[in-house]
Amino acid sequence: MPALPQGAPLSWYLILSGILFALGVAGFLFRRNIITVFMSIELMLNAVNLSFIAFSYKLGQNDGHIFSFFVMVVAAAEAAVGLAIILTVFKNRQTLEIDEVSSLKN
Amino acid sequence: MQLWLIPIFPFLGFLLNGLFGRRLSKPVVSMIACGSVLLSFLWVLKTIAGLGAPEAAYFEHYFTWIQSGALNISADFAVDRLTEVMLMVVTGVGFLIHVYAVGYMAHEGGYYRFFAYLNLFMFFMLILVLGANFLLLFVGWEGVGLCSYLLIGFYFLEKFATDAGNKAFIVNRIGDYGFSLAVFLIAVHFGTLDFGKVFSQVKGMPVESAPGWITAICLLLLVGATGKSAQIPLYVWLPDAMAGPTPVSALIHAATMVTAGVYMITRSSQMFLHTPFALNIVAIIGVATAFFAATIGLLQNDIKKVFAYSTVSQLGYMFLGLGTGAFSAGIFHLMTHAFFKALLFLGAGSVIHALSGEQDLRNMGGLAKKIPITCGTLFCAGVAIAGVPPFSGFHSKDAILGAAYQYAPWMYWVGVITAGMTAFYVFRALFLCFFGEYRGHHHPHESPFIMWGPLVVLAALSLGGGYINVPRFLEPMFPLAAEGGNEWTMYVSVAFGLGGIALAYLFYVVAPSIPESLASGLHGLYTLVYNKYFVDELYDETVVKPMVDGSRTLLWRGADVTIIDGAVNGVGRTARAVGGILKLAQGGYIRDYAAWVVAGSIAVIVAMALLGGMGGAK
Amino acid sequence: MDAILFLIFAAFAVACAVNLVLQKHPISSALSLVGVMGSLAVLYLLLGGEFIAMAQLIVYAGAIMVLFIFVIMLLNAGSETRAKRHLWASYAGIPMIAAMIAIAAYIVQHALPPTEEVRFGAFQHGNAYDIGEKLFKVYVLPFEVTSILVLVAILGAIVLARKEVS
Amino acid sequence: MNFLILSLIKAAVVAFVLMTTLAYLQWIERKVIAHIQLRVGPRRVGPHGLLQPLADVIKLLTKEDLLPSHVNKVFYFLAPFIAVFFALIAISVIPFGTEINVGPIHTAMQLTDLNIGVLFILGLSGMGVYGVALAGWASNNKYALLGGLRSSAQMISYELPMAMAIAAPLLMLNTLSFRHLVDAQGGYYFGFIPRWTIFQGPFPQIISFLLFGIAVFAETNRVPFDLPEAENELVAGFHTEYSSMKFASFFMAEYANMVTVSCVATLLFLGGWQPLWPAAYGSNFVPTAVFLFGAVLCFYHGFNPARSFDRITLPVAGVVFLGVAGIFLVPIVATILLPLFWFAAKVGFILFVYIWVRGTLPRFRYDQLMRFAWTFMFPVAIANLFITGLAVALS
Repeated sequence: MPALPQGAPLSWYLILSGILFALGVAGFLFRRNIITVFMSIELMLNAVNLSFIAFSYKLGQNDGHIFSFFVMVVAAAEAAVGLAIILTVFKNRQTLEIDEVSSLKN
Repeated sequence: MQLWLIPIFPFLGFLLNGLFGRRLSKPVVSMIACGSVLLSFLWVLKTIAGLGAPEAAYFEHYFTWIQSGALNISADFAVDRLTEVMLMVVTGVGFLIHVYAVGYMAHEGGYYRFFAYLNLFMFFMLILVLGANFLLLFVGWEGVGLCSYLLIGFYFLEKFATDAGNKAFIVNRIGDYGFSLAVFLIAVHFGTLDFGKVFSQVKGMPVESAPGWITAICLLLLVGATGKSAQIPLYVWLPDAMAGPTPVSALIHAATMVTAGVYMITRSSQMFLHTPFALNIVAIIGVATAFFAATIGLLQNDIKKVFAYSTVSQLGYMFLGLGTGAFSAGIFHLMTHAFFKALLFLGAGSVIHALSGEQDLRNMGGLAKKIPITCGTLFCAGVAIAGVPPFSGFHSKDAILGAAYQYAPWMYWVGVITAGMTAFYVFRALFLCFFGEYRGHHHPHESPFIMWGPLVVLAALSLGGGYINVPRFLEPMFPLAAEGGNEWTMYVSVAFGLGGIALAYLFYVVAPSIPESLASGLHGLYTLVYNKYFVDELYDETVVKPMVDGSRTLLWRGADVTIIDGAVNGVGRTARAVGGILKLAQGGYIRDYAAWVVAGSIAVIVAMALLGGMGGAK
Repeated sequence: MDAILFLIFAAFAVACAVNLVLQKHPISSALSLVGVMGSLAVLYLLLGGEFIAMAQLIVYAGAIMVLFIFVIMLLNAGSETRAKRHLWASYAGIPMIAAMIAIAAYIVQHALPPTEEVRFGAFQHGNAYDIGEKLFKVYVLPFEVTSILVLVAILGAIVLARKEVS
Repeated sequence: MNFLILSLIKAAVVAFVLMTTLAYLQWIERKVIAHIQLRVGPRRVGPHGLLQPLADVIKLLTKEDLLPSHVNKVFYFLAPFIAVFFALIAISVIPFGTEINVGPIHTAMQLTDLNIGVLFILGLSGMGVYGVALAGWASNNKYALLGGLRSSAQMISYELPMAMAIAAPLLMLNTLSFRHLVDAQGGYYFGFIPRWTIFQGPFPQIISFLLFGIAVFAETNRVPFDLPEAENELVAGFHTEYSSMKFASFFMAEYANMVTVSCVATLLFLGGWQPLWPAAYGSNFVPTAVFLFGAVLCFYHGFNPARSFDRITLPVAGVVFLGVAGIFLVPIVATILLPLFWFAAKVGFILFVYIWVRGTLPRFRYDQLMRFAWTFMFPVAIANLFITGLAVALS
């Protein structure tokens, strides 16, 4: 086994972010509870933020931090609206099953 | 130094009056409007006191506005000597006119709307003056255009007002189009829009081998300037602009906005100095406009029209000054003109106010005794504009004419004749208005103090303003031309001025019969000039009608109906057809859609990887 | 040292994320998401983004996730039932995700070979001062726009969630 | 290694002191409330009930730890830990005094000086919600659930004004490290008005101090904002189902939060360990004077005692006080102890106000609470922040 490097290579961070993103996608695909699906989206956003930060470390400038900051703000807004929508859906259909909410069909 | 405070005060005034004005009482509205302008005037004073007479431009950076590739435009303000002069004129005269307007508009509807627009105008004008790059200048430029449109059409119930507004707006569009092209060219060739950077680059170039595109830029800038400053061929909107309330005519269409073109050309003097050709064009346009407009002004019967054409002609003088390389003289005349022309308009407004709306000179006369203060102040303005020494107009006009003589004697002579005509028509108007018998049927009454107060201040300024030696003040930026020691040019121009006054006195006070006989004698010429050389009709025939017809037949029936509508409908049909097929893929299950998205994104990633998106970070 | 820290928290993050996907009950998922966010905050610190790490804690973990948990508790959402129908997503999902991770990993490895190591403190522009400089000098316009967006979002949320007054 | 050992020692000291403080804070609270309500309070265990906290601890440890059958086990166990964890970890960035030299070692009276300490505290206070919310949810009991809901809603709502109230002084002192915050508040106007944030120009932060005070009352679920545990509506709120040590840990978390926010308030607004007036006017002798007074008091009551054992206990206490008073006169030790004294004094004052308010004010109704947060505190906080920013920008 090779000696552990002093600091983790940058690529590890990016791969980690990729894995997290993929897991978020998985959550979106396999979970049927709207709230969980929504949380998977948040997970994806987090993964993207991680890659932003990692890249801004590589480029040595903090624009990436600004971007992820904006992502956070937008995520907050999105959470507010999304949860409000979920509340309304629940009020009208008494269910959080995402498959039940399929009246778009045809 | 907090330069941003200067424009922000009027803007706050605009917001307050514009949003809540309807609920506020008139005193509060006028308090807000005048107070905001006064505040920015005081802040200007503080700024200038702090800066003194800066050798280099004092610069303030606020934030990056546009950043695309190499082009980086930021919101910066800068103050140098030129800006200081402009700031003083704009805020100072602007404040006086605001105060005057409180009295003038007292009985008008839409009181708060008027003052909101006026404050907005001040805001944009200050942006225009303070902006440290061409884009900010352009923002102010368009903003003042907008306000001018709004204020010309202030009485939007009358058709002529709205028409005049549209005319001003459309004619200005032509000029602004040229200006924007110039800005694009500058951005392309210099890679920046900051005055400092651009002009330092230009300075680097040798004058004789300056590339052609500099000339192009200058000519396009000139197009913009002719539009905004009402020069040939785009002057036609200004006389109609008199449809707006008189304070507007004074503030926007005499003192400040119309001089924006002069300011802009002066600002980019570095560039113009590199193209003698463009400079020559400026001079020619200037002198031509001055003469041409003056001739029209001779025969107008609407007091405001007279002063409007006089404004055009005086702006022509300024352009003549710029064109002959005497930029400081041009700015000097800009300032003095701001004083006496604002005074003329406000005085005219006071007369109209006194006659409750009468504007026709033929229905005036003998008002000297009825409204003495207005009369006195107006005559101060008259002697100032006629170039009678030692009043303000004399100094600035003399500076310009002196430069003109060194540049090209014929321009000087035309200018001198124009000066004579100027004196003539101004005093014609004054004599018709104040001397002889009262021909109207209203009951004239002197205006309230709040109106004649500003008049008196302006009168003092237009009498003594000539001793503010602007050219000396601006010398570090625009070195004075060598003092060509020929005093006779001065004497000649003065002689012409006095001659014009005397002639007017002879025609309209001593022997009023002469004008009629002359008119009947030179009937053709008279009608030609009286109808402003039929320029409007000419433009209608050559430009407007073809455009309207063309767009109606070709664009509407031809292009719009067949091509565009056809395309739209076709797209719609196709979309429905395709959608019919795609509908089958719509299960209505969000997770399915998500899966599709994932598949697509994977495909995209792979494609990018194969197309060599890899290893980019090496 | 840095590498060990990274490994610990990366492992924790991945574990939490997996848990998020596997848990049947939303509140468990929510808490595991909080775990992910916390460990990500630590990773941000390692990358020198101290301000953003704290923002992550305050905004994400402290506000957004609390909102989630609040809603879950409010709706008293139970755990999921067995799926009635199986969409093709459930079958195609696994391979697609595997492919995604594989491609991402491959490209990253190819693009940046693991030569340079991330050292704590090597990146110095992550403190509040520098972020503020950037945010209010360069990105001031986006910042304002975002604030407007948030305002709109608040209004929308209120309109959506308020009781129907009839 | 040296660093590691040092940190361990410091951590041990801080933990010990904190725990004792928490235990005795509760004793003090009971005493003060009792006197406000004209009672005597605990006095059976030890002189003046001084050993009461110990007894309580033993009681809580030895009680049976009930585990209701219907709870969600994992979260039921997790919740108290989360609560205590985030409550205790916050203390690690709080500085108690200046840098000191103990023999060769030069160190700060602080576990660690983050340059974003304030943000750290904010983040933790945000995380504190989870303990309560989870406890409420996991107990699977409608009272507990309501309590949890209330507390999470209330904490989210009051975090905003709190954050803004914190932001205002930061604008003026323009740092995020507590140590620099305190340093920035050193010095005096006209030689005697301390330059604390609540007095400091350009815009004294009294408003934000009050806002912060109110907000933290809600953040720590204290009266008058203690709706999550409003016993007359919700039995005991989110910790209805908890007993013995788990219950105790919630209790501990609440008091730890109180201490933390009091420290934060002191550091942000009251100038940390900066004395109330300059040493030139003899502020260094205040602690000596205070303890001397205490000693005199003890001796007086000792020589004409109210109860039999006072004859022994009080003089002993008096001697102790005398000793402490003496210690404050030893120059080397004094340099270390003086800042501590001032810090402790201010924190103690704020804690006393806490208890005082609890003894005085009634509880809000829930809608009142929310309306207060959103329609009063929030706008005021924004306005205050705006004015401060303007003042700072223009000065």
